[in-house]
Amino acid sequence: MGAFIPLMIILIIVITSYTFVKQSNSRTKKFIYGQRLRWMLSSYVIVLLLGGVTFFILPVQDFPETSVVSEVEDRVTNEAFIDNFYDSAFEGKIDEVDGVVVSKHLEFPFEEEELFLENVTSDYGGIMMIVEKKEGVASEIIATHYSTGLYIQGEDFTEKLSSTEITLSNHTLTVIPPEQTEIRIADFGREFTIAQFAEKDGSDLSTTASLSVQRMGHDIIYVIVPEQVEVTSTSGNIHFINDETYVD
Amino acid sequence: MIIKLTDSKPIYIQIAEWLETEILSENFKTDEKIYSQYQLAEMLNINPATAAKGLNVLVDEKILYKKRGLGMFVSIDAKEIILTKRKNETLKNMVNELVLEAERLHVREDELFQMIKTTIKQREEDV
Amino acid sequence: MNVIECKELSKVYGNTNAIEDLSFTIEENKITGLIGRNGAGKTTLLKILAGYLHKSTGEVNVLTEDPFNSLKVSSNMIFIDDQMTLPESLTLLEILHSAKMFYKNWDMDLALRLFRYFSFHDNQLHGSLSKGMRSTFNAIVGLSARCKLTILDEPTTGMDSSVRKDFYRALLKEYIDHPRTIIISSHLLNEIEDLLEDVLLIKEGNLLLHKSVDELKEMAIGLKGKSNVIKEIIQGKEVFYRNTVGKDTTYVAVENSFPNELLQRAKENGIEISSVPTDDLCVYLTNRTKGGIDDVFNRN
Amino acid sequence: MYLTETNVLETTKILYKYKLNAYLNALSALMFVQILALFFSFLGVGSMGFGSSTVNLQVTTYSGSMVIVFSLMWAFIISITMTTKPYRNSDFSFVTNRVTSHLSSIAFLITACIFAGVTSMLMGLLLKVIMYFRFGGEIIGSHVGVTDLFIGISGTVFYLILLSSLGYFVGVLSQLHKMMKFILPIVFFGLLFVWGPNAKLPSEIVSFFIHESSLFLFILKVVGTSLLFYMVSILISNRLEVRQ
Repeated sequence: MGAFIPLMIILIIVITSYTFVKQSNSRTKKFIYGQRLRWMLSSYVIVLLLGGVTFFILPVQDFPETSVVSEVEDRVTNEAFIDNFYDSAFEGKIDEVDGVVVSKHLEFPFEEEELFLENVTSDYGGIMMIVEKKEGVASEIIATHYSTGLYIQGEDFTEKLSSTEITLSNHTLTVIPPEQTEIRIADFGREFTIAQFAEKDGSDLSTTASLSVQRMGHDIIYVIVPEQVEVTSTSGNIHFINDETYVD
Repeated sequence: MIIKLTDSKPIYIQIAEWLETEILSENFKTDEKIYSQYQLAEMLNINPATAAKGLNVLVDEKILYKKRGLGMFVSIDAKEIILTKRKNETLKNMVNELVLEAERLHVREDELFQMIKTTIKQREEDV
Repeated sequence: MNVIECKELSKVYGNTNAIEDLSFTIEENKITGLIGRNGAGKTTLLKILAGYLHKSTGEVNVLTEDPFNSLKVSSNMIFIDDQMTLPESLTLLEILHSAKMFYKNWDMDLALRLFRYFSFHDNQLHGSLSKGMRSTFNAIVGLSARCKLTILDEPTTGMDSSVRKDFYRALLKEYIDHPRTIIISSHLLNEIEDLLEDVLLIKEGNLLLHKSVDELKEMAIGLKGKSNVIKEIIQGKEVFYRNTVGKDTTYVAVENSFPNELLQRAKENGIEISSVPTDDLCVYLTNRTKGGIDDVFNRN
Repeated sequence: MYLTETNVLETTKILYKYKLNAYLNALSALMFVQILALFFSFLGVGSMGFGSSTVNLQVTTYSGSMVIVFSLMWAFIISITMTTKPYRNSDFSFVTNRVTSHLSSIAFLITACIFAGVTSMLMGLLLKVIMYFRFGGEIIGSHVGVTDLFIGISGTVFYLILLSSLGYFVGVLSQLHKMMKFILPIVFFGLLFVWGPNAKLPSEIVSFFIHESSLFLFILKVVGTSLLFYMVSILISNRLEVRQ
């Protein structure tokens, strides 16, 4: 089916071009001619010119550019960062990572001896939880939502992300992942006739921008619980550090 | 239209005859300028060359004379020439026809004369 | 000066000869009628003269040049017929203004007066005109262009008789005021006969005659009478048409080269003498057989 | 009537002026095609998606490229149309010979291509303005400066001229003989078939133009090629009859 669409388009163009300009001796009715035609074309040009002027007035010239950083270089640094994000988390040193985003930080007073963890998964999957039993923490549970944030083309879109819902009731800590955030972004591509001759990156005829999406959507819920509290759970995707007693 | 262009006679002859009649009825007097070929063409809706031919017939018969660059004019003897010509040709032809027709209808000579005399008398009485 | 000179001009389409060995010249400032039946090659001839079509063999000169691809011929010639293609998106008024750019002798005043007289509207489109109106409009363009050579190919197609009369009158007046060489083609002579100076009669691509209208009028004579008498008189003469009416009466259209006395005698022998209308003569000349349609039904 | 004098240049100028008026509807076809392309461009010329459990990111690329491609097709078709009988006959209703008819048509086509080049680039900007308001400024992409715009316009105009000269050539070829209308597509598709999808020649021809990153050299290539197409068109049709 998809293959027919270009054919259809070509057909449409052929037919319209032809019907507009066809000449014949037969008696035909024309609606657009003479003064009316000239008016129509002039208004068309005026609308286009206004569009052009508006374009240069709009602050669109400040948007982050695609292909500023080379894609490969970009991906390497990106992957290194994400690896570091997880590695540090498992080592309990996540707060030492540069550039990590704290989306939510909650402290719950907790006097109980048992804690039940519930990690809810949404349609799009769940969030990784890391639980650390810490000495010297008494009567409170600290839950922090760390994320890598959202950087597209170096621009910070973190604000767009909604945070995880974390609640403590009785002795159950519930983590509910947020509704998946829909982000729609327009990428203004250069027309191929500019791309081919512009100095920046030569003959690039691809229609899709070489877009670098950095540090997107990596989240960890880091939970610190007092050492003496016994933690149980039936949910998956929960990791413990400093706790050998935990049983699934 | 003064001239019946559907007549089978060539148009230039019809024009010449019409101009002769005009001269005879003194619509054009001696030394008066007659219509140019273009005036005639316009008036009669005919090709100017045809009109010129009609005028030239009259020039050849010395009814009209040309003045270079000015046009054609009625000559002094115009009327006389026309009258003579008509007598000699037209009337003669008509008489010819009359006699022929009379023969076909078996009209005798004295009968024919009688008819002519009667016609002349009637016209005189009318006048 | 000769505006048009053709020498043994032929045009072949595939296996058929549209025009064969035509030789004639047309002098400056004459109105010539090109007469012939449908398919006689009139349009082909005119289009060769206009430089639209190639000749196959022979020679053709218009304004002393081969008209094909000649800018000189094109700028001094206008070809009008009902097939004239004009841009669909131009209004009639715009077309007149366009034509003005092309023709240096163009008379806009005349064009507009005729335009109004024939009640055209400024914003009408050429494509929306009826056949007759279209012919009228094309004719206006043809007259107003005041070209040295004006070719009108069946210009009155679709016009009603009053418009036709007006057009012929306009043509004549324009010609008197601004003489030029005009060729009008038609399959009928009677309507345009008075307008013409010369007649060019063609039949099946061949030239039958090229004479002045007056010569054409005097070319033939009609004789009607007893068949045997007629037969005797016309011996050795070219007979254009022969028709037997009733038991023993024959009508012939025959070449007019009788001495006056002979005609006189014929009259005395009961032969009716008449002139042959040019229109009829053309029909006789262009008929495929001497007897015309009757021959088709004549199985003896 | 006296004889008038004229020459090729003067007649071409008059015919050119005449065609600008008479064939203005070619531009209304362009307008229609470009507006159609604008609507297609609303869908984006490319898009990519990223998803994780928390984010669904859709990046849609918008550019006037489709408007340009549509305009290129228009240029091709219009140029073919200009060589067809009614158009040639229309010239011959007034003063012309074959050379002036061709030259004025070509001049008209080049003018139309310039118009199409400018409008299709402006249409690209208009598209972006519309998208700006639709996306509330959440935009990434490549900057288009005034210089870029002029580069783009020149590039587009010459691409259009290239396509138009090709169309003109194809049109003239198909006018040579009735059979050409059948022969040309057969030859074209036949060659495609014989060459196969990985043939070198066609892709080399295409890359001769699309991989030329210097605008100056590109313009030289296009001017050379279209001159060739136009000249051959004039030469082979100089003996063609009109109004048959």
